[in-house]
Amino acid sequence: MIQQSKIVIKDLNLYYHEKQVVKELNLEIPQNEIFAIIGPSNSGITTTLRTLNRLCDLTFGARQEGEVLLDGKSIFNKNVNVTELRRKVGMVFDVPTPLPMSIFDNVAFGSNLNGKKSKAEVEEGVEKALRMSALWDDVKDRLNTPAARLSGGQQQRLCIARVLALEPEVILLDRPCSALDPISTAKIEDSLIQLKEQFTIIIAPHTIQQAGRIADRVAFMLMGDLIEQGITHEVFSVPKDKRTNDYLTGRFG
Amino acid sequence: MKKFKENFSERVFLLLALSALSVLALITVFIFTKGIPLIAKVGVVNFIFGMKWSPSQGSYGIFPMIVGTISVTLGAAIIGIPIAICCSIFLAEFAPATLRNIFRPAIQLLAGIPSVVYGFWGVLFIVPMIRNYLGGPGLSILAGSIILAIMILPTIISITEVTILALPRHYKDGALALGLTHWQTIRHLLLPAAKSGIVAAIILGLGRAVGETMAVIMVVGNAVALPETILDPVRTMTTNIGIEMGYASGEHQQALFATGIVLFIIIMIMNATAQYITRKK
Amino acid sequence: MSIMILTILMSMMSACSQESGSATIVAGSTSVQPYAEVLAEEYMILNSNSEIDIQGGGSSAGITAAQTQSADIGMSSRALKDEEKSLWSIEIARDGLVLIVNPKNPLENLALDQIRNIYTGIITDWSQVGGSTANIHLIAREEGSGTRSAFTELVMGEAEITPKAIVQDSNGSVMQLVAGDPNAIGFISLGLVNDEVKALHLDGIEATAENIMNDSYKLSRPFLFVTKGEPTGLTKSFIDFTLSLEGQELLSKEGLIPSREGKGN
Amino acid sequence: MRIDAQTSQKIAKTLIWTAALFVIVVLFSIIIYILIKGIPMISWQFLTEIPRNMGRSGGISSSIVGTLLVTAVAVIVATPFGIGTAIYLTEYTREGRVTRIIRFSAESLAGIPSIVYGLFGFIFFVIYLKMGWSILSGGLTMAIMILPTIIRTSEEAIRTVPNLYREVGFSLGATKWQAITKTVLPSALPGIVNGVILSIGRCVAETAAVMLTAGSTLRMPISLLSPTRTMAVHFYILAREGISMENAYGTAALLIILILLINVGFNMLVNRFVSKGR
Repeated sequence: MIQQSKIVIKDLNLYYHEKQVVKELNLEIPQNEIFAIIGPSNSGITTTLRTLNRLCDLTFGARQEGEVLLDGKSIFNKNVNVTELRRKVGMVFDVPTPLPMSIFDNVAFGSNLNGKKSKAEVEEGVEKALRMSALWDDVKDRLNTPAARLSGGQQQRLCIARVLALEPEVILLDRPCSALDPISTAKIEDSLIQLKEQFTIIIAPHTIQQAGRIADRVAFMLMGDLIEQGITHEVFSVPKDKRTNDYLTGRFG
Repeated sequence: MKKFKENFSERVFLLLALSALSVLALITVFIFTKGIPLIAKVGVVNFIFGMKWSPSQGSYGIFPMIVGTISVTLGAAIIGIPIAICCSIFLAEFAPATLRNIFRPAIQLLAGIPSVVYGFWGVLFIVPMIRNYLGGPGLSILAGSIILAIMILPTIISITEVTILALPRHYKDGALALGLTHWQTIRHLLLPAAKSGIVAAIILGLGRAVGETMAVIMVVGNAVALPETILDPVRTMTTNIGIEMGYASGEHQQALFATGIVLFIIIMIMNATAQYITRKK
Repeated sequence: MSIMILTILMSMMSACSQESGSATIVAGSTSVQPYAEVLAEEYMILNSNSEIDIQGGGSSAGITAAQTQSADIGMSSRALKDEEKSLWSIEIARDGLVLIVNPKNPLENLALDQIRNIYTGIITDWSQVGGSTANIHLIAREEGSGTRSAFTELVMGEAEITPKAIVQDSNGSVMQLVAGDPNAIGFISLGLVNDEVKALHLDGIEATAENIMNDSYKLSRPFLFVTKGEPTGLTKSFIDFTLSLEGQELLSKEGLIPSREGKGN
Repeated sequence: MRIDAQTSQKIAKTLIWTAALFVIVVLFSIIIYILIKGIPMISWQFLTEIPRNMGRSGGISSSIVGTLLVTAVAVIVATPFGIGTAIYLTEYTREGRVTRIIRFSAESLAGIPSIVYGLFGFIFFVIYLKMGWSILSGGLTMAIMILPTIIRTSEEAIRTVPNLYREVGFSLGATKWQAITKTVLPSALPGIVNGVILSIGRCVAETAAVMLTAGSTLRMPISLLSPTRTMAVHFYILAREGISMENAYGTAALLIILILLINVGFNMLVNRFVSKGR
């Protein structure tokens, strides 16, 4: 492969109660790229993302087989500290979820949980994170106002900043722009392209176009099966599988 | 260490959660040991279906009081529940913000007014009104039902309102977007979605009605005879305990605890039924 | 958190338990309670370093409390039952019992057997005893109350009060009801009668302290203080004060009839 | 016959407005009547002096102190248990036998008549634990009585916190404890406080159970083991025995004002807390 793989997924099977939602998934996700997983709803994409930082543990009846390696180490190993893992692999949800506290407290939330950082360090981290998510200029004068007063796009960038403040290695985004307008979406996409310099990004885009605009690589999943994967423009221009072609041309989805 | 802390906090919470159970057990054991001997002596059927209550002569029948409790509570439910649910819909859906900001604390205030004040107000206004316009002594099932209906309003209103407000906003937006009227949205979407909360509110409210003592003592007249109309005085099980406990001793006291047992069992059955209904949904 | 609070509560309890032991506790009949409070207030003014707590609870609770010594003195507004006779007891005053009706009711007098027939439910209309045509609204006290047992004993004899009678749990509420209902009749302590209600004569005799003391008015009952064993110390001193000239005067000012045991006679 | 949507909308709206106005009228008629009769009685002397002559004269300071202490004991004891139970039910277990038993216990407790709590408190705290008629006995009895209210309202409040909040907490590396205390509880706070206010209302208003457990002395309490007569009991005795209607109204008016202050105070507190987040 061209680059070092940040995450390697091997023979991953995911179940929800008796139902299998992901079948024999194999993926390698390179470092410092944006990797998009596309497919219609119910393809197991969200479940896959939630498995990568073991948020699935919280869902009653969810169970997995197979292996996920982060930097070559299994994330399912007993000795893995789940809390540490989730800090390393941050997640942004489809709905903006500002916590009921101020803008500053939202971004500082993760750092404050540790309690190891000094106040100055936390402040510095918050500013840095807000700058990276391109929100700083909007909110620098009202950091102590409730986060819920921000617009939807600002809220979602706040959620990204909140993850960035943890200094993660991987950022998972589950349809982060599905609730946003095109201008907010464009701003977030710009930020993501900036961010891949420092992070590995895995995104479930809410449109195929979004994957086309920002992703270096793309994987297409359908009903829990991985159909095809590769460099984005290759997959988009010459799909190898008919189903991929059908999806890309809008026959279903 | 962190793991230990997590396990430890779970244990602590379990312990706290068991407090309700242990207190219930304590109360049950206590009431039953005090009351069972008398029920055993009189006989279950004679106790529950006996028409005569005259402790000084050793007659212990509480059937008129069971009828009294049921009639007063039913009356309160008929009067109170529709008003309470209307009020909570009003608060959650119709009230202008200013009115809501006055109304909501006012409802909480209503909950804090001592039951004796309600009873007193009932004696001053409701009882004479019934006596003058409807006849009879005024102290009656009707008076008790009205006072209890007012008393259970705050409980039902605040819990129901909280439940309705807690429903996701997009429920409502979605329905309105489909061209439903505001009322249809409430009737067919919000109320069904809030059902378990409303049932809980009603149970808590009726629990308060069945359990209320002081206000009821003041307005129902406490006569130990079967009522013929809603204008007749009745005695409820709680007022039987409340009114006679002070002076009771020996067997008479046991009989009052036995009344407590019957009350307790009725409430348990009510609760079990209600929980069954909520769980089935 | 809650464990901490419990600990604090516990320590507060143990810290406090020594202090509160010093007060004399008087508990029982709610009929006697107001009078005992008047006595205690005066007593504490005279003996500034002694403390007396007056609690309600009812005659039986008071007697039980005296037996278990959770109270130093029990108050009772009824005579002791046989199984309670092991307690030491003393009559602190007598209380008259009067039948009251609304001032609008033209009736002035009832005979004892008329009252009995009204309360057994045989007479149900005021016209049957010389009043205007209207249903009688009967008001009685609750089973077990000192007032009711005195009424039953003195008026009803073997007969029973009809279960249709309205039952109230205090003198005050009986009075309020009668004051508001032109067709009501009830019985209360003589000391509490005011001009909102009309006290009926019994067999032509007015209920006054004098008529009760000379036994011409028949309806009266004892107010008792009971203790476990001979009273001593503060308890004795308070009972002595109650029976003293001063104590008895306080009680008659409140409308009670002085005790035959007291020095007021 | 079918009523069309607009008509039923109109009918329903009218009914709902009528019901609400009716409740407002009843509420204000009770409160205003008591306040008009009672406020003239409230004076500095009424607030600061202990009752004299059975409550005919003097003030009600000892009852005010007693009421506050009994309520404080009850709320301080019941709140941690209530919220703890709610957290256990919502966050630590799945629906199963344990939650069913606990919830059933709580709801049964909610249904138990206050007079029965009074009897229990009398035998258990007053006699068995030898606490005597005291603020502590009364407060603990009240604590048991308000426990189900706090459990139920806290549970409802916590349950309505979107699950996403917890997931955000976890995905930011929070432990369970941190997710609960930092994200769930703050969001549920208004509901929880609402429950506590309801409970305070019940404590202040309770008469039957307090009378049997806290006693009815008019003296100023000196410790948690002192007996006391709460304002509600004082009102009941004054009004029921017809001792002094003036002071009865004064006591009732003061009770209502006290409850008003508690409500306003708590609402302000919640608003300050919540406005940080909303």
